[in-house]
Amino acid sequence: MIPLSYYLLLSGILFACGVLGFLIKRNIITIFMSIELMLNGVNLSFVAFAAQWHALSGQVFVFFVMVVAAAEAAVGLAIIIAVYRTRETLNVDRVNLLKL
Amino acid sequence: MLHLILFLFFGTICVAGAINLLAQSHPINSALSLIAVMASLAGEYLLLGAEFVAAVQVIVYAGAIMVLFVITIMLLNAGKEERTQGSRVAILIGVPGVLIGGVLVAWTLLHRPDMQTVPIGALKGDPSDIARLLFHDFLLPFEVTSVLILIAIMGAVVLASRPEAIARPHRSTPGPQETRELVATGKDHR
Amino acid sequence: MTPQTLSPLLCTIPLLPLAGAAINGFFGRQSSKKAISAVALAFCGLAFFMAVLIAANFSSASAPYSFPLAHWLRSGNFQVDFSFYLDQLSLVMLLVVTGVGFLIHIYSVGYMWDDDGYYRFMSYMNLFMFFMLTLVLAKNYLVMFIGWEGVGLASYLLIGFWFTKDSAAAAGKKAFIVNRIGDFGFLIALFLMIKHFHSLDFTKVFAQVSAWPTEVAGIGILTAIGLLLMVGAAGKSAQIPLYVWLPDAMEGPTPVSALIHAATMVTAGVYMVARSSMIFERAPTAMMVVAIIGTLTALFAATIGIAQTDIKKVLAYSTVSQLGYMFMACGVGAFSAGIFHLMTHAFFKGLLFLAAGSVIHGIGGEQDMRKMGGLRLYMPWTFTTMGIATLAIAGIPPFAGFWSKDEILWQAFNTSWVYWLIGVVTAFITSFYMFRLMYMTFGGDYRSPAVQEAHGHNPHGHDDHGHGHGEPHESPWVMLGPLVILAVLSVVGGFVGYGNRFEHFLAPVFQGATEVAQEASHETAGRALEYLLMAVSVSVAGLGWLLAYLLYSRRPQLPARIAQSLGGLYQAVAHKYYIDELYAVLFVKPVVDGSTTILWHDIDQGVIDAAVNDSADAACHVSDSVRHMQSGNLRSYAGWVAAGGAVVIAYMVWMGVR
Amino acid sequence: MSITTFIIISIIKSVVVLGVLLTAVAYSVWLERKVSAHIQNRWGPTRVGPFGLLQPVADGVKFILKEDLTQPHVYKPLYIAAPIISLVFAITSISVIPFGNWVDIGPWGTYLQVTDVNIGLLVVLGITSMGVYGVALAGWSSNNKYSLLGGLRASAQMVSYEVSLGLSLVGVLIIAGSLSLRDIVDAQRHMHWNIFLQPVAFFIYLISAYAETNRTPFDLPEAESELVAGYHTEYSAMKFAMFFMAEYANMVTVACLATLLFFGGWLGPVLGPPILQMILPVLWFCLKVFLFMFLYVWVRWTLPRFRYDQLMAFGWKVLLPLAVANVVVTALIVAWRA
Repeated sequence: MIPLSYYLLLSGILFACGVLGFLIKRNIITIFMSIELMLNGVNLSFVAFAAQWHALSGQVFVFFVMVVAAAEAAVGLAIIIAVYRTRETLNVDRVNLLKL
Repeated sequence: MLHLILFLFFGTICVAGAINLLAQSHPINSALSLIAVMASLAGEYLLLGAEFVAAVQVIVYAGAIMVLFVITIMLLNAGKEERTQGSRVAILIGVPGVLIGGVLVAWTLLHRPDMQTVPIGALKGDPSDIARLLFHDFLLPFEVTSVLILIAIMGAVVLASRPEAIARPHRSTPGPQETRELVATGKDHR
Repeated sequence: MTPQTLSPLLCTIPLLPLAGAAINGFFGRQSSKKAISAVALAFCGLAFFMAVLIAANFSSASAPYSFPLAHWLRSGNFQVDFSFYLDQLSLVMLLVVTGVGFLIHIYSVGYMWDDDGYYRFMSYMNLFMFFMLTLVLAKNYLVMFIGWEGVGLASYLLIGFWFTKDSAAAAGKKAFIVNRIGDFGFLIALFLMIKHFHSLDFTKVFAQVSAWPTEVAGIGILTAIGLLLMVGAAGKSAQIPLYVWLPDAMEGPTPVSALIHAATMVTAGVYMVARSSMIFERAPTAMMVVAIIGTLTALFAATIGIAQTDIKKVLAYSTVSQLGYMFMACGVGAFSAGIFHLMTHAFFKGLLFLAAGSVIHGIGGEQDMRKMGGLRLYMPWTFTTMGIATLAIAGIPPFAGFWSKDEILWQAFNTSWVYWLIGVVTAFITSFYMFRLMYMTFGGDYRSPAVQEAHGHNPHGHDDHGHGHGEPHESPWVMLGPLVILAVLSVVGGFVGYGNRFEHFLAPVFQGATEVAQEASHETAGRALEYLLMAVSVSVAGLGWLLAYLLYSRRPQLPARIAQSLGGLYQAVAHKYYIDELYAVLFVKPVVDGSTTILWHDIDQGVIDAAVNDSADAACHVSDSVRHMQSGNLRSYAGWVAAGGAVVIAYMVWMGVR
Repeated sequence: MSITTFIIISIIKSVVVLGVLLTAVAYSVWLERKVSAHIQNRWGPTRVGPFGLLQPVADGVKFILKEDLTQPHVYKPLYIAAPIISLVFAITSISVIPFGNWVDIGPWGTYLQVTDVNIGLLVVLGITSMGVYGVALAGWSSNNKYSLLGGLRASAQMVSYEVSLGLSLVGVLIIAGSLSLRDIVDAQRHMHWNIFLQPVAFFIYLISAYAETNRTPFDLPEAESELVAGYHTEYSAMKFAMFFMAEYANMVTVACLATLLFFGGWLGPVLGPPILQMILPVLWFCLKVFLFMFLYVWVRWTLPRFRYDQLMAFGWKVLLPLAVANVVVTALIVAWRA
């Protein structure tokens, strides 16, 4: 018997780590991975809340999140490959042609 | 007690993996640590009773998505990331923002009086029940998501396969000569 | 044939010329000139034929036809239908418009043949016919207003027909703008009617009006309506103070001047006033204003006509003054007389213009009478027909003008001898300048420089339609035919008014009105007085002729000396009393300056544009400062997002705590 | 039973199963060598022990004693981790495989199964899918073109065929109505083996399984003729042994799975005294697994190797649609029955 808030705390930590990764990592693939990390954190909170409210829909949402994550991974990695072809770099700081 | 121990075990792996993801400079290490995070998250799910979710987490996330990542890293032969100072904003505004937000959330979570406690295997996510939910109550979202997947597949194919890839072989994804190139340039990925 | 079978013709009559206009306008460019003229003439003539058909079985006794074509406006109990209406008055107008119009169409075939815009011209003419017929056959004021505006449009198009000429374009604009002023009054009159009668239908309005008492005090709705209508009429029929556009309108081709600016359109005002006789009869003040304006215009324009040297200008001013006559008639309640004069005037003035056109055509586009002379030898037919017309307009019996003008003068005398006096003086001046025109044009011998320079091409011609030539020549028969027909009409046309037959024919239309005026007229003064006045006017006309003969046939050098002796006065007359300049100073300049300085520079540039530009600049500056956030650096964006998320979380936590 | 006994029994079971498994692995190598030798009309190992039965021991000794080369240009952490990963996952997947029915050992009774998870099938799939990393990382960290190509091929091939493998099992699951391997086996009583109910699914499974385990005709990751030895080109000694064992362990697992899912697991004629009744199911099970192992070898030395594009095209354009169709048909039939 442990308080649910622990799980939520864990998911929060994971999410924060994901955001931090997004902020401090330069490699676009790593950044992408930190997005996945955030998604996982959210999934954990989903499951935890499902346990709190005894509603399975929380776990069902996890599946949807996973599906979206898979789709996103496919498209995102394809984009990364395309970007690498044109820019020949994976460093997001070098992929900023919008800049003045 | 056992619950707390297991939770802490998996949780530690999770956090360690997450931090390692940030700490590692080589994407492949980040990827592996992320796999570790996901696997241990599956353990957390099991603790919460969502065994089906746990299994799918391992199969889909660890087994499929992360494989995609690893393959991509191998293909693009991503080396150590260079420490460019691209964005002051991210460091000066973003990081503090994240920390503040995290601290606030943690504070709220820990100071909620009505936060209930859960036993081990709190809510048993039996596959049949989940399937019933998925194919009755959430049928429409399910179908929509399938369409989303389809679109994603097409988008990925269109994006990743380019006609001029033949014209510039060293930029194209598949093909033996390309891989040779990859490995030739792949002398220094540490 | 019964009204049921005939009344449908009412809508076909206007629509036929419209069809012709459409066909010529859309397909004329490709088709041959023969086809164009065939179409134009066919549709116009068909309309005329139908008009005759209707007239054949329409007596003074027969009830008005009316044919509702379609519903138009409906709001509450107020309703306007697109319907046509024919009574004796509109029948007369119908015949005049279609008849004279048809003749002038034939004439223009010959006159405009060599012009490049031939199909355009014919299409415009047909269009004008359509609108004019709509105006004439309207059953309510709104449909009438459509025709009213339409003829304005057609006249604008035709005055500016040679739009490459600045003067023509300017004249077209002037006509349009001046007409706007009049239309403005007309519109307000319509609004007043809607307000007070809740209808624009002639019969309904007049039915209500007949119940109203006569506004003796001179102040009231009917007076207001009447005056406003008169403003409109003054604009369309070139009365003081809005007559200025008509002389300039002579920039258009001569058939246009004949059809629009002499025979038909300019008389629309008279027709409208006559149509509204019911209203005017119950607004004596409005009547008086109409009479005074008409009288003054008649005299004023006639005096200007004396000193003009451009043949068409002379005719234009005489038109103005003749219209003045008609308004005088309406003003003294002799509506039938006014309409009568309208008809005869259509005949002889149309004839005059056509003949003048024939002259201009014959000597290669020259319009200055001082360069003419002796043309009777070159173009005898034109000379005779024009002479007949001159006699008619001068009021020499038994020609048409005599009957109508005399009728008007007699009615005017019955109302007040002042009108009669001025009328007679005008008659004298009229005959003088008309015969002056005749002598300068046809008398003496040919004075054109074109002959001296041995048949050289004549460059400066107003109607430069293809060929200028030195040797004057008679016009082709396609032009002379209408001249002859109109000449015959101007001879015999007056006899329809013999013994007030014309008046009785129109009686059913004006009975509501005339009953007020008539009880004064015939009984008070006997026949003797009438004959006396008749003799006076005839003798005055004769005097005018004599004077003109003396000055311009016997002693051609005399006028110049007289002009010098008169000096300033002559100059004033020659320059049309500087009216145009006066208007330019009084109205045009203030408007132009005001709109330039205030509206344009101050308001438009200073306020509106400034607002737009300043806001644009502000946006530009703001975004220029904000733009740097859009560094294109993914991580920076992420940083902003994270910060925003932190703010949101903080807010929510705070709300939760509170 | 108390937590301690639970733990004890679990440990015992694990150790036993591990031992059995490793022995099986070792002797499947021996089996392969023998069979292939006879297929090629040779004798195969004969020297060490009778019929060369001790050959695996000799091999093990050799592997252990050999020098463990580590090329300087490899990426060490992963180079070392890769074989461990693949072996660990290969062995772990056996943990949920039931070998037999309930047995009573003195006071205690237990299932012949390390742990009975009610989503056992998914667990197996998940663990095998994790096995990809070993191969991929090995190929990448060796920093050698052959290894890289081998790793790429292996991972791509395994990921692709995993899809049709999983889909082929869905039909079985629909019929059994459970994810627990034990229930699935129980659902096949009275000779209602899924091989009869789901022949298509079985063949899809078989083919995909061969591809999953990188066995001929799908052994492109280690296509000697083109890639030397594929992802384990740079490996030697114990590391190589790990890959080797992992491969055979996977084969065993897949064979067990096939037995459980399609051939009624331990089901078979059971008779005789209680002891025999306890032994027989295990015997049946082992027999069936042995058949599958034999089939593996047989196929390996019979069929030629595919070309890579053929492999991919076959997987995506033939097997996958077939599996989906099978799922749909099965679902329709079951729904129609109900």
